[in-house]
Amino acid sequence: MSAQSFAPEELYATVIAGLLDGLDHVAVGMASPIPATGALLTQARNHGATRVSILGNPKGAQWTNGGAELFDMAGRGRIGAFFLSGGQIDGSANINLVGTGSYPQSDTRWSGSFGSAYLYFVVPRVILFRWEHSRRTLVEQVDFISAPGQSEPGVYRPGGPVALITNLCAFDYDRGRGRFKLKSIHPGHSLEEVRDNTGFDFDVSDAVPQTSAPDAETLAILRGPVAARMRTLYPVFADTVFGAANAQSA
Amino acid sequence: MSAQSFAPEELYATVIAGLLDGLDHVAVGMASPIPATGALLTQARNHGATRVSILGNPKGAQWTNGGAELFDMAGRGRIGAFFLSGGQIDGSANINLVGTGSYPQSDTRWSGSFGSAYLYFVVPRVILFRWEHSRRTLVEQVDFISAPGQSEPGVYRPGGPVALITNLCAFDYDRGRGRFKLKSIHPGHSLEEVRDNTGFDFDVSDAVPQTSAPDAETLAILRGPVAARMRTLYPVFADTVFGAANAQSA
Amino acid sequence: MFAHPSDLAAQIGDASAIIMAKGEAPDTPLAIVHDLIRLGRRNLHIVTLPACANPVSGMAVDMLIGSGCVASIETSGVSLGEVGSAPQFTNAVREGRIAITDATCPALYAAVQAGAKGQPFTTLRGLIGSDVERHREDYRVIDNPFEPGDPVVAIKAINPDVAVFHAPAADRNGNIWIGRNRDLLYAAQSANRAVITVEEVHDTDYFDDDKMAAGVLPAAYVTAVAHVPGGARTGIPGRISEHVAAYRQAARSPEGFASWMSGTLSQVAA
Amino acid sequence: MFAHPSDLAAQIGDASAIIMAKGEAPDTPLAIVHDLIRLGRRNLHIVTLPACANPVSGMAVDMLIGSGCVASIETSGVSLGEVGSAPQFTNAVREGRIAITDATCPALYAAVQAGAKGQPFTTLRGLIGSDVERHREDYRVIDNPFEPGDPVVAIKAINPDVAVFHAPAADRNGNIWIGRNRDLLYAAQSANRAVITVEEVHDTDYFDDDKMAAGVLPAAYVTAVAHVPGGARTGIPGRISEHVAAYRQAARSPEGFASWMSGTLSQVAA
Repeated sequence: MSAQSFAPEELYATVIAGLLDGLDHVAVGMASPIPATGALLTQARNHGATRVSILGNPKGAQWTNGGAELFDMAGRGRIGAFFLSGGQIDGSANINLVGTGSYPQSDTRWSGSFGSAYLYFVVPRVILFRWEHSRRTLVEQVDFISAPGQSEPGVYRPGGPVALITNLCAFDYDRGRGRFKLKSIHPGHSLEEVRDNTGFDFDVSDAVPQTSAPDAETLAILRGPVAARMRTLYPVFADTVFGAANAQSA
Repeated sequence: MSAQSFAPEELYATVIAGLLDGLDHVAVGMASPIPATGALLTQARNHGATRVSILGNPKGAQWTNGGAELFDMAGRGRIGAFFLSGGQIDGSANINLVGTGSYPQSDTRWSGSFGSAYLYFVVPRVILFRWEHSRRTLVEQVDFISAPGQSEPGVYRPGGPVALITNLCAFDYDRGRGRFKLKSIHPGHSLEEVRDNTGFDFDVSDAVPQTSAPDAETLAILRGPVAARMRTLYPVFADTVFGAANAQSA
Repeated sequence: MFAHPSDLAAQIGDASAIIMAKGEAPDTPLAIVHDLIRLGRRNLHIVTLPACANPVSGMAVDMLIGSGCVASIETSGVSLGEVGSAPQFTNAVREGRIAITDATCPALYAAVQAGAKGQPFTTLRGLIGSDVERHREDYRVIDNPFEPGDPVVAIKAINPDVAVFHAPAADRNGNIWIGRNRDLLYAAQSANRAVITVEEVHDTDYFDDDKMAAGVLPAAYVTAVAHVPGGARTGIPGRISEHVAAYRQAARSPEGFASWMSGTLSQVAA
Repeated sequence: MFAHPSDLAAQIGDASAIIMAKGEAPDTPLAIVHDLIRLGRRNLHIVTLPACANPVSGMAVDMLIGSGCVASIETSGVSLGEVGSAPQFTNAVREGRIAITDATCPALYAAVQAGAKGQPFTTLRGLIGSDVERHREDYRVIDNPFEPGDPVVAIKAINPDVAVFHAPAADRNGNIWIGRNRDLLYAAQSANRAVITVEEVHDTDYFDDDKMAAGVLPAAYVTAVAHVPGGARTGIPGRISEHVAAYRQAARSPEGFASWMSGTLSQVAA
């Protein structure tokens, strides 16, 4: 493991990239710079073999049939991975992008479900990313199901969640058991911290490894070609992360 | 009535134009020069108030969503009139564009139903045009219903046939009775000739008028601006009809 | 077809169902929105295709809601994009002052595209088991007639009264150049009418140039179009994100919102 | 993605379901059709979007049928356009040598566009009471779940194996410029693969030019593309209508067809 310093964004992007190996096409939603960084890292590693489409930027996605084209491609199995998040995420991988409390007059109202109620069903590898790991965000049961983590038998569902990444750890999602399993804990954090801050029950194996830090080669790619591309897509993010990368230690 | 000479195409186009008064948008299918002439006559008379879209020619229809756009517009009530024909047409205004005898191994096989099975239902004024008036074309019952003239109660049907024009006469179609009624007989033809050559039963009033010949003003428009436009859309037809127009007498 | 800019909003009466695009391109009809507020329109129904979650598009919807113009909204999401949540939208939903119909983007696209074709309804995968589906009267889980035991969601077509947007340019015949922003085409086709502002007017016919023709919304769909340069950012003098952030700060309170709107509307009218 | 012209037909195996455009623009993949015949492909299923009733598109289908490559066809119409009926198609249908699925244009569009979205089925007005509807297993009259007593036709989505067509141009990255011939986009989206010849190749990226981008089929849909100038009229030396009329005269008899094809294929290979 490298002792080189890195930013947390670089760690999360590296974890994400590890989940995208071998995919033909990865799409990234709007305002998702860390997933975008991860997807571009995968693409840089395999010399462009993975097509990456990044929404919300005219240069990010080469589509010509309007905003529906993301969903049309996904519906035809043409998108191998996508990223979702949630104001609440529960232990069954249900996600809530609408609000807390009752419905429709929520206590807290968020912006809305966007494409989640479809993409979660049809994209084979959906990666949940939620920076804030707390009992407020990772709950026992969501108040509103924007998109369910599991479906009844007979419901068409080639897609679904494969992982959840937070600022504390990475979970795998076991579709057979319908539960998260702790995969690795990020450097500097502990199992107790994860347990204390998680509102849902999850599986833990005997020895949970530490999340692998990005090695020197990975950091070179991130800070070279990936940072260059990110500066055209997310300039503020790129300046913050790749400028400040040497200031923080693992 | 004018004693001026005119081509039969000019007569039929004039009859057609009389059925298009006041419409916002008339569409004409492929390979339909006489309906196109009639639609352009209407447009010339009302100084462009009627939009005319002519299929099969890049300059004929200003649409940008592929071949579906004709049908999409029609489905939204955006096309006031369209023209259909048939290898067979029967007394209930059913049309057959597929073939005679059994199905699918027909005795005679035609090219196919094209858009008829939809446009006949949704375009308010569908005008049937069939040059050849004979017991071979105007039959008691079609062998294959590409599109039915009438629909059961409860079936969505804002559109349907309003008229049938042949080389002998013009019929109105009465949707309430589900029958054709002879409207006028073209100059030079008789009721007996119409009866002898029609395979279906139709209504006849006591005094059937002669079809009004195009007057001098109409002929001037046809041979002026309409002919000019037709020369860009159907050059062979335009040369034949408008060049030969003075050679034939009513 | 060509109209004076101030006559556009008059085409959109009380209780109209309006479809608006998502605002990723500068297609938000901000000038028309200001006029609708100025005219005191009430009981509008807003359909967003599929969301208004960019700073300007979200602000436009937020302004209409805060000004009391909106009775109901169907949307996959409303926010001010990277600037944050839309305060008037959020408060109005929480307090039940507007009726919200939560959607998901592909279902909105499918419904609008079905509406554009005059189809009664279409179907979609996904959705089953979500609360988005559960709360909708116009989504229905039915059996796939071609595959027994395969539940699919039937989605009722959407046909709004009027599509309202800003586009890059019009030609002299009222054809609108939209480039690859095809959402504007689908919005106009699904709606009964289209009321449009354009950045530029060109003295040409786009259909004379195959390259331009590929990106055109044909004039046949256009009810009224006016030349309004900057119509997608009326009243935004400088950087959009800074302006919208200032709006957001003001719009958190009723007083702040009222004061902001009175400033914006008087400034624009000046 | 870029392939040698002679390698394109190899991408299309026996029993493939092929979707072809109507041929109103010069988009008929005549060069590939010749190669499929030369390779002796069998049991192809042809889907025409929505018809092949122009001289060249109709002739291409007629040649495939006459050469024994085709087991079945779904179409709204096959003819040689103003030249007349398609003799090998007509004879093969009458004699039951190919299975025909008669369609109507808007249902084919609806099915292909539903296929492009990954929808299981969609609906359409019209059709009820026609023999077109009555003979289809993949059309079904169902009750509109949103309006009791309103029968509508459910139309199963179409997803062919491969879209095959000729287009005006490709850029260096394999993006295909189709202009406003959007049928080519829907064909490629509905199909699992797309095999394309282009008239020109441009050393540019169409997405760098907003005007060009509006008329592009993105490279993401393209399986193989080859630069074949004249690929939509291979073997047609002079005026299309005269050539197709001569073909029609020859193709009325089996011997005449065989002789014509042997001449055409040897001439093309030379």
